[in-house]
Amino acid sequence: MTFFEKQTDPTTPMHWYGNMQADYLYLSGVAGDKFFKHIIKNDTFLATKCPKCNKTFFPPRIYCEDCFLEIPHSDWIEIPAKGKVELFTIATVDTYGIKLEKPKVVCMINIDETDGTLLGIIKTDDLEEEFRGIHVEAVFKSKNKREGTLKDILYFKKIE
Amino acid sequence: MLKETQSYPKYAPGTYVSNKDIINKNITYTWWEPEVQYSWSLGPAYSRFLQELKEGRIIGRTCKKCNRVLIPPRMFCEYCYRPTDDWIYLKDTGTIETYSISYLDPNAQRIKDPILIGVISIDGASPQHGIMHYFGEMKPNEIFIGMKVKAIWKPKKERTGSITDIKYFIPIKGGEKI
Amino acid sequence: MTRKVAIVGIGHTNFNSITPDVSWKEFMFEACQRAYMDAGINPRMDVDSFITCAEDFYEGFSIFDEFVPDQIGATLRPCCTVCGDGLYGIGNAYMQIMTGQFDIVAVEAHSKISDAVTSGDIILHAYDPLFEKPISGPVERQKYIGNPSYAIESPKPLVGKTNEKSRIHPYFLAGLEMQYYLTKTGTTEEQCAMTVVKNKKNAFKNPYAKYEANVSIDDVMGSEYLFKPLKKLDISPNVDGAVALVLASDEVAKKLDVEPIWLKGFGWSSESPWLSSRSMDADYATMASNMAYKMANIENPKKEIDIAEIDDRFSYKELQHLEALGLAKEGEAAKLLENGSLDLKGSLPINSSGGSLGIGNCFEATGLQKALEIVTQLRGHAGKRQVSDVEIGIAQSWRGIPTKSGAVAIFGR
Amino acid sequence: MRKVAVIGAGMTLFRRRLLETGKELSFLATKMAMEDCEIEKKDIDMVVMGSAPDAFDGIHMKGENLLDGAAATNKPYVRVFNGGGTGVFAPIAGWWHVASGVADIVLVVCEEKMSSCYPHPQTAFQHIWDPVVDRPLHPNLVWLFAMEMNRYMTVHNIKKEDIARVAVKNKRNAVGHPCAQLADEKITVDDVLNSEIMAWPVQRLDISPPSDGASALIICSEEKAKQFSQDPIWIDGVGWNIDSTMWTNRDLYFPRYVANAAKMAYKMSRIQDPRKEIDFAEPYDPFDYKELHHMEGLLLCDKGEAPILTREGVTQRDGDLPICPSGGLLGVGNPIAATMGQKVCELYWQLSGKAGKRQIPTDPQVGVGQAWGDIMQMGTVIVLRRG
Repeated sequence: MTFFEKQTDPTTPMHWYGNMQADYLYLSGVAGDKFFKHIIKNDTFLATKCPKCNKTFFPPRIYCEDCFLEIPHSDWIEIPAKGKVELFTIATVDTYGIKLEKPKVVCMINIDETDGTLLGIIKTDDLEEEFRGIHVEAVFKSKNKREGTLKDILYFKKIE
Repeated sequence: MLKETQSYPKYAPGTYVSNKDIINKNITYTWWEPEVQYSWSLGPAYSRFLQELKEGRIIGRTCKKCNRVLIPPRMFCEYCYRPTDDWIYLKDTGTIETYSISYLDPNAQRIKDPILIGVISIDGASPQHGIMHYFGEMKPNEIFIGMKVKAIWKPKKERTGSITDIKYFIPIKGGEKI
Repeated sequence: MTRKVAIVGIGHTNFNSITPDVSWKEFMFEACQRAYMDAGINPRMDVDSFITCAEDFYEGFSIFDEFVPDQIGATLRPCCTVCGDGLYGIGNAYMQIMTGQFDIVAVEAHSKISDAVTSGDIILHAYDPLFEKPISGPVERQKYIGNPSYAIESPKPLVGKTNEKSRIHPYFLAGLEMQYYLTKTGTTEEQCAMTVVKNKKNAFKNPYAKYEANVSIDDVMGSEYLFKPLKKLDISPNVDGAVALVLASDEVAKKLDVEPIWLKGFGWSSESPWLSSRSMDADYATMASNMAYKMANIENPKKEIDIAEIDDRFSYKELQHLEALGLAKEGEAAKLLENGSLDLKGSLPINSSGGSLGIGNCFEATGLQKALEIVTQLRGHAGKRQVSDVEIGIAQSWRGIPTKSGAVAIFGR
Repeated sequence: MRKVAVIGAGMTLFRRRLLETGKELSFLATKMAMEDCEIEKKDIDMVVMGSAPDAFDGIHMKGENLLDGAAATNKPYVRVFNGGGTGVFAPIAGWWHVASGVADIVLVVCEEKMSSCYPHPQTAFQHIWDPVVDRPLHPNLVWLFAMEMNRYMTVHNIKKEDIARVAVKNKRNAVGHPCAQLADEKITVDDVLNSEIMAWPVQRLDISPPSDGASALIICSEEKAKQFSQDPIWIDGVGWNIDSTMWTNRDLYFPRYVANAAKMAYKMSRIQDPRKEIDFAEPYDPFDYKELHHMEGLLLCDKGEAPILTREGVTQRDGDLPICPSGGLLGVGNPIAATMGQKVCELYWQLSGKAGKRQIPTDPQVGVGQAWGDIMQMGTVIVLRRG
């Protein structure tokens, strides 16, 4: 300790409680707005294709981050809301480190016909299963309840 | 919605979204409420400062090298870059260094009865060393820079060890003993 | 490039899981004061520029930069915040000195993560708000809904809440990445556990490492799966600690009464923030190290580097980074670990300090903790854990979940 | 030390709320800057991001989240931050990347998306205060400015009309700016004086609006400047300085930190008499009195003299010392860090004659840009020179 005095009574150190609470409203952005408006009405996804490097971006963007070109409206494509599970993990704790009531299978899904992936939760009771390589599809909320966020996808389920 | 080019160079666009667009859901958005809470350790200086406030006293710290009396107290002197030396009790009176008459509440909502707020240099501390606090028992048109003020403390039972243990500062009338 | 840059002062606080007796200010003062005393300089006169590495949400302030200058001696002096790991601070200090306008620059980084009660939620806050965050759980908080003044109240933190509203801990991403690494390289979970055993044992020899433990592979393997295949003991626990380093140009360093340790090269790089378009490998470390090797004229890192401190915030990360840095061939890091090459007495000691697994995860200070260990080793002051004949050492750090950014610094005598 | 040039600049529209995400805004500004000097992503060696509090965008470590929009994928990328000072500090960080010889071409991007913080960015400002001695009083950001303004007005005996003139000048100057949020050709001093009182002496039109926006700047070494530009503008001096955290222990009437930063920058660019040698300036003007305060801090006039110069018209675009010819923050908008667009990009546009309707008629050679940040604490100064 580099000071001339220290606290010696263990009851004297104090703490001050506070927060940085605020609410956030994230606009979807130009690409996101088009995507989320699409999934309100459809059970499919949208992706964008870079005209130069031909990479298909999912989630869609208005620019290619590698070539740094703007992606024109003509290069948007509709794709099925399906994919292959590339990786998965079984999450058992919440942000406080407390056990979740039910573990969740979080997976990284390679969306069909694109070079992109999406995080998703697989609904299953069998946690011992090998999820890698299985095909899954998105299960959406009923159309009248969709709001245009990722929450419109309830979970992913295995396609037999 | 793109802005037409007005002069060289061609400026980048942007798409304006109004509050109405959001309320009418013309635009999609994602809502998120993070959970960000803290319990800062206060260390010796602030711990003692708050404990003394609970007792109805204001305490400062001295630096022998630059001969300053510091309020709020701290364990080190930022000018000399050395530990500070001693605790010293200060008076609960002072002078208004600057002030504002606020018609805004903390959430930027408008209010009718303004909040009087300012910086008070505390008597006994070095010149212009003070704290921010409220003023009370005076009208907005009475306040001025240089006014002598004194602290009004909350009743002892209500004090919790916080800067709000001082209710506010009120003017010292002419002739009144400090 | 005619100038050279040396580390001329090091200082650090005690590392501990909680530090209730000091505020963040006193904590930083302690580390900086020690570094200045080590270099034999007066910060108010001699230091030309100050850099702090910090992120607002870890500290609990919208603008943390405000609360920095007093305790590091920077009042009315040039001072800035670099939002990055401590090694980014070293990089920027190096560049400032190389401009010729600055002679001595101080870099500070700290973790006072015990102040952040909801550190899990804070890390989650770094995920992409549109395509990543929402999958972790509900968007609403429980307590504050409908209360407009919540933002200014200071309630006691909520701990131990009900479960239906809880959000998944953000470290799930490490679970995914670990699965990728194990599958790709054929490394086993046991081999990852060996990293934990090694680092926690090394930590016994380091007086400031507080997560030392005499664990066995079975202990690690027996700890519960939090994010399968990632287990509880594979994860470095949070720790508080502050580290400060003083850098100087060669002309000035020669005048000071310390043995200069030269910063021979450094590099840093970032991959895409999109989970969907980045690699699951540690390409950022490869790119950063290539830049650093080039600057330090290192052609064969395996032969030329004597000691390394590598980011090991998750056990598999040490092995993954080792391969990314070119210190092991792809898939062979685990073999080196098994044959003892990475031990204190091995051919390339890794994380002699105990690393993040042995010291704790000190967030943005991780890089400086790594640099601190390399400098201590190169000076020959590492005591029981001193590695013999060290000439060149490398420190590497990563910015943590969910980023793909990292930096590398190479030091030499 | 290597010479450092500015060869391209870009800036998006500034508005209270923009649909684009932070990444997309960064992309748009970067794209404009790249097209300005015809360089591509592969030419860029390193990227510097400047962005103010994470609490606005609502993304922890937001620098990491923004990087793909700033052309930084697979490149060395760093974010620097010192509150409101970031707008000028990010190009300073870019300067040391190039001046040190580590990089040849550096892209500097500044982004701010304040509208994400709902319902008002004000919420984020509640957390800039000291948690122990300030936050329990539930302070509002405007209080801080009101107290500083009051102190400044009282010490120099300045009338509110003289301060209101700054708001009028800047909002009128902004008329020619394609990105401007609050340009107003017809605004008068009376409009400002009659606007709603927020926290006396601050009134509604004394304040610049919160905005979303981004700006970008491309800076490079001397050799590269010759390759990519016919008319590079040189970064001649930089300075930054921070004052003590304890703002209640300081006299707020004069920004000594800005003066220190200015002295550092002037020394580097060998300016001995700033009043004579500097042709125009872009001091930081989030509030109208701040422009005056900072003119004094930049040593462009004596203490207390700035309101007089403003009253006499010296600081108009066609005056002897044009101040904020861009329209400043008061006219164009205040997306904290992205104000690099007015404070540094504008210097480049003015010095290279690309400012269009906003062009200063007197053919300026030297311009100074300045930003201010933290809690009345941080001064960042940059000097740009032509030829």
